[in-house]
Amino acid sequence: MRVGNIEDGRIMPLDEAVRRFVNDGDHLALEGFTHLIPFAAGHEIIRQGRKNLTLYRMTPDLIYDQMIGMGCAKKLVFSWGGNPGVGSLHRFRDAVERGWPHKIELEERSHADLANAYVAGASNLPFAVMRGYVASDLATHNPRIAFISCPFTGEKLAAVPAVRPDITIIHAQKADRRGNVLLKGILGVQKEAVLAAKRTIVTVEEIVDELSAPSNACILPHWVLSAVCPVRYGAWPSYAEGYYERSNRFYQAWDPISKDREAFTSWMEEFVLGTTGCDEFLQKLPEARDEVTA
Amino acid sequence: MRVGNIEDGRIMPLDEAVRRFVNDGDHLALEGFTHLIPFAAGHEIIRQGRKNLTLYRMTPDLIYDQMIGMGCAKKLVFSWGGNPGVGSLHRFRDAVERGWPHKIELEERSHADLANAYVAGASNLPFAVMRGYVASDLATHNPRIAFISCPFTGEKLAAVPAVRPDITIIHAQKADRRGNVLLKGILGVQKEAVLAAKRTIVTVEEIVDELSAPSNACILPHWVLSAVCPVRYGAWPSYAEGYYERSNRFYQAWDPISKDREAFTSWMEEFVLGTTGCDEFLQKLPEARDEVTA
Amino acid sequence: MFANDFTSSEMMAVAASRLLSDRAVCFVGIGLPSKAANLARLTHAPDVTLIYESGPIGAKPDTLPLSIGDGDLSLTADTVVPTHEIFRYWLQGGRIDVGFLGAAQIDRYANINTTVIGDYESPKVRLPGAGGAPEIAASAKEVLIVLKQSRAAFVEKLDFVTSVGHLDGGDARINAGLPGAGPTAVVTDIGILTPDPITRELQLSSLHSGRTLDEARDATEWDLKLADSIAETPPPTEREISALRDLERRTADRNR
Amino acid sequence: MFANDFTSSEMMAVAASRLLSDRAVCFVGIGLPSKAANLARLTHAPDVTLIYESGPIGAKPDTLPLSIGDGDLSLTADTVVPTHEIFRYWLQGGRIDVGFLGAAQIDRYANINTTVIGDYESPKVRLPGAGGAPEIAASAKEVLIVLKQSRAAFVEKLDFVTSVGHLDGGDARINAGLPGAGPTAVVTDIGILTPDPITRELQLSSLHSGRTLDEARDATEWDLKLADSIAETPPPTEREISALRDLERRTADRNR
Repeated sequence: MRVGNIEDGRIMPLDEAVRRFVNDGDHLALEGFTHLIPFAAGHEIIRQGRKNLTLYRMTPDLIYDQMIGMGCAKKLVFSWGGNPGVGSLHRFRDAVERGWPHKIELEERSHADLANAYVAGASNLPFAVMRGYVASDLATHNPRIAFISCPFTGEKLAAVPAVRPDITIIHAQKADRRGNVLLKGILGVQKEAVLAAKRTIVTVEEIVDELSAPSNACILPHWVLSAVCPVRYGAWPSYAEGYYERSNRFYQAWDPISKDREAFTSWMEEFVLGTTGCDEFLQKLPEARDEVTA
Repeated sequence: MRVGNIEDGRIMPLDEAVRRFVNDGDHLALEGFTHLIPFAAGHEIIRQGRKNLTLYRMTPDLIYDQMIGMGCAKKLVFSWGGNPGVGSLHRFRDAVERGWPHKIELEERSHADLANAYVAGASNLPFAVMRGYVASDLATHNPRIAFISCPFTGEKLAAVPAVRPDITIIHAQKADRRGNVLLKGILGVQKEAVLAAKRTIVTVEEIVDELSAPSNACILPHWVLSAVCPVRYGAWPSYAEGYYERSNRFYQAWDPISKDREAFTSWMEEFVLGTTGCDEFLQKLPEARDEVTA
Repeated sequence: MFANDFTSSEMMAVAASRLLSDRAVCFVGIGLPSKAANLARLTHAPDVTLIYESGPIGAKPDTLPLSIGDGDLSLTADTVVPTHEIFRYWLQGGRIDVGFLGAAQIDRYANINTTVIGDYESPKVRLPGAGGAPEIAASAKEVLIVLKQSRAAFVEKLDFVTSVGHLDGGDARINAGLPGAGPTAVVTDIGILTPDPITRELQLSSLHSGRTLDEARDATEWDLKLADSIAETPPPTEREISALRDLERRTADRNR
Repeated sequence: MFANDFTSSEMMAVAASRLLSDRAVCFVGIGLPSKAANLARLTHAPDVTLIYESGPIGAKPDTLPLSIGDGDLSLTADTVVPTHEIFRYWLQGGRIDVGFLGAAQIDRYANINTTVIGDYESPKVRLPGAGGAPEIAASAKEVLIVLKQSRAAFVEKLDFVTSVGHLDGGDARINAGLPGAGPTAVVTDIGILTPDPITRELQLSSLHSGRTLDEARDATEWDLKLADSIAETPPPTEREISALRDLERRTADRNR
């Protein structure tokens, strides 16, 4: 399983990386805007039973629905929590509306806020300045939104706290043998989420000899990463541009599975807890098997 | 000379663009960090005799030395003014030290400050927040550097005013027939300088049918630009990655030319005022002719 | 030539698409706004620039994206920038002509709620939340809203103000210092509502072909005001309806 | 094996290069720092990451760049990011191990001046200015400075403090809240100066082979302190001197 630069030790299996770098109680960001969502890493965190996590994500997707439903989350910092184009995240709603499996705290912000907050985190600033939140109830329900005045013009602007996770996990297309990572397509806030964090894990579709990237491509140098883990199809049912498409079919299938507590629990037991890793998960789950072998 | 989408009218000759979009008294940024410096545009501004300009540039290069020496500048906002690897900008020094051809005001900032200030300008914010200027004499000589406190942590941080030029001019590799522009290689702060400005001119090496750019390349959509002007070798003696190299030889040759007021004036009269545009300039100047016909 | 046969959902999408002018730069919300914006691009507005918050600028998807970051958006875009840049340079930067939004609840001043039904701390229904809407509603030069009209959606008082329209009307929006002009139209399956030029209260200004004033009033919790003259929305043309149905067919084929 | 024949400039470049450890992430100033940093990369530190303020990360130029943004930097880099990102995410972000700077003037606490000689408003000599140095000096985890030693450069009092070293010594730098540890060595053509661990005043801690204490004192306007024991800087090795001369030859050929 070990590939690449052994001496450097940055390239390692995902289960080892989660064991070493994700702790109970961590502030954890799994980022990826529709594209490159690190599902395999989220599943491994569920398998290893991490608890009391403060989860950050602009768009809590199915992976956070699964983590919340499995009781990993103490708190959620987010801006839009739905199943895109399908409807609700039922486990998220069940936790918020009925406290199942337990209550979770919410820190709710807007996309612009969280995007700016990751930029501030990556820039080692304690806050970001933005135009926003004027007359919105969000500012009255979130005390961590402040307003400041421009020292030159006197204009009033919103100030929001930086996001600085203990650990950020993302998925990317590929890494070279030293662990330099290339992302392309929809980049979301992943680069900033990585640079804002104390520790980082990147799962990649493959390890290659040369990244052969255009000069202004989005590259994360190996020396800012804690671990690089080869996980083929590690974003499925999200997608990796150039590798496979989004499984819109699975996103739709998730709706009935997640609506019911028992259906959800038995699905998680069978396909996540009952498998040892991404490969086995993909082979066992019928929807995945059809798509990844295509 | 007119090429591309006539109906849209964004693609036009450089002399027309300068006539229409650069006014006496404008706040003007010519950006390009060593790479893609818009020399041809600067020369056209000199030919058309623009005066009282407030010039912005992180690294006033030979082109600002020439514009200052020709009396175009009222004020210079900058962070590093030298002939890179060679020595002084003699016309800049003569203006500052001896007021020739007239005195110019200086607003001096650091690279980090101006880079942040362009980002703030592009983001429609009146100021940027940064860690900087602690105990530096720059802050005592520039009253437009302020300090503010983080509303969450109380930390003291520098605040600097955004840069919002009336007009930004840059050079780029290519545009398509609609006027969408591609830059690659060292990008400097050009994208931000364009987005921070009220009006923008981009000179390009060539107009092509298709940009064929990688998905995360630096592209400026036509609808944020006032004019796109095809000017082959428009950055010479700076360089355009993929087209021609920097003329280090000319940067070195500039030192003796610019050291002497008369040598400078007669050079400018012969090669800039005495030519109608970039093509003729390159054909007339021996150093250029050798390189651009190679 | 008008189509003879169309549903009220189709009428809503077509009516909304017509409000988007060619060459506009449009920040597109997912769902109905994305359907209407792409229909506009495929009919009368081929030069519209569609921007999605995930990063694509100038997206020209062949099918309707299920999510805001589908691969078809990225692969057809003029360029794809990081999400933070979309919000910082393009939206906050003042470069968006039209913000195209949906909503769960709307009030008479076109303020919208996408956060909760019921109390925020113990909600009856937890909705997805703000997403990009608060800053789109604040900063786009104008805002178009599209949603089905019903008493549950067109409410007297919002449970939560997620994104602001005209606040409590009149000059309130200008006085609050919001950069953009706010909502200029709300398109529903029954008609089109536009703000009164002075009070900024929404009034019914167009009824879709075959719909009635009573239907509009019944589907509105507040006392719906009427414009001085109420137009009839022209039915979908053959071209519009076939472009819409082709788009939906391609989308269904892709998701099969 | 040591070289028999070398100039004091070569000794300075070699001595400076040795201070850069392999795998360090180094923010490189143009001129002498760039020469020393690339020499390190070509000798004992092949895995050093060189970052230039114009945008290249992991540059591996074959010749010495004349400017901070030469094409050879871009074409050999692992990636090229916008200039503002260099300053925001990489320098201010706390990811730079070593800032490698030159200077026009330096004082006993390694504060540096690159702005003016004489009065700021009517200077005797207008120097290029700050560039990236103030934030490099503030934020890099440590700072190396390289410049020729002379009474004009090693001054009692700076005409202008462009970039801070240890301010007025002791805990002044920590008390001011500067993120990095500040200058840890100043390499000249005569020797190496390092700050006293308590007072932070620069003291001569190594003399280059063949140079004398008197030369060092004569080239310093202030009363130069000496370390308890002063080492002799080992002369350049054959490998170092040939790597340096090859680099300079390639550079001269390119500029011909």
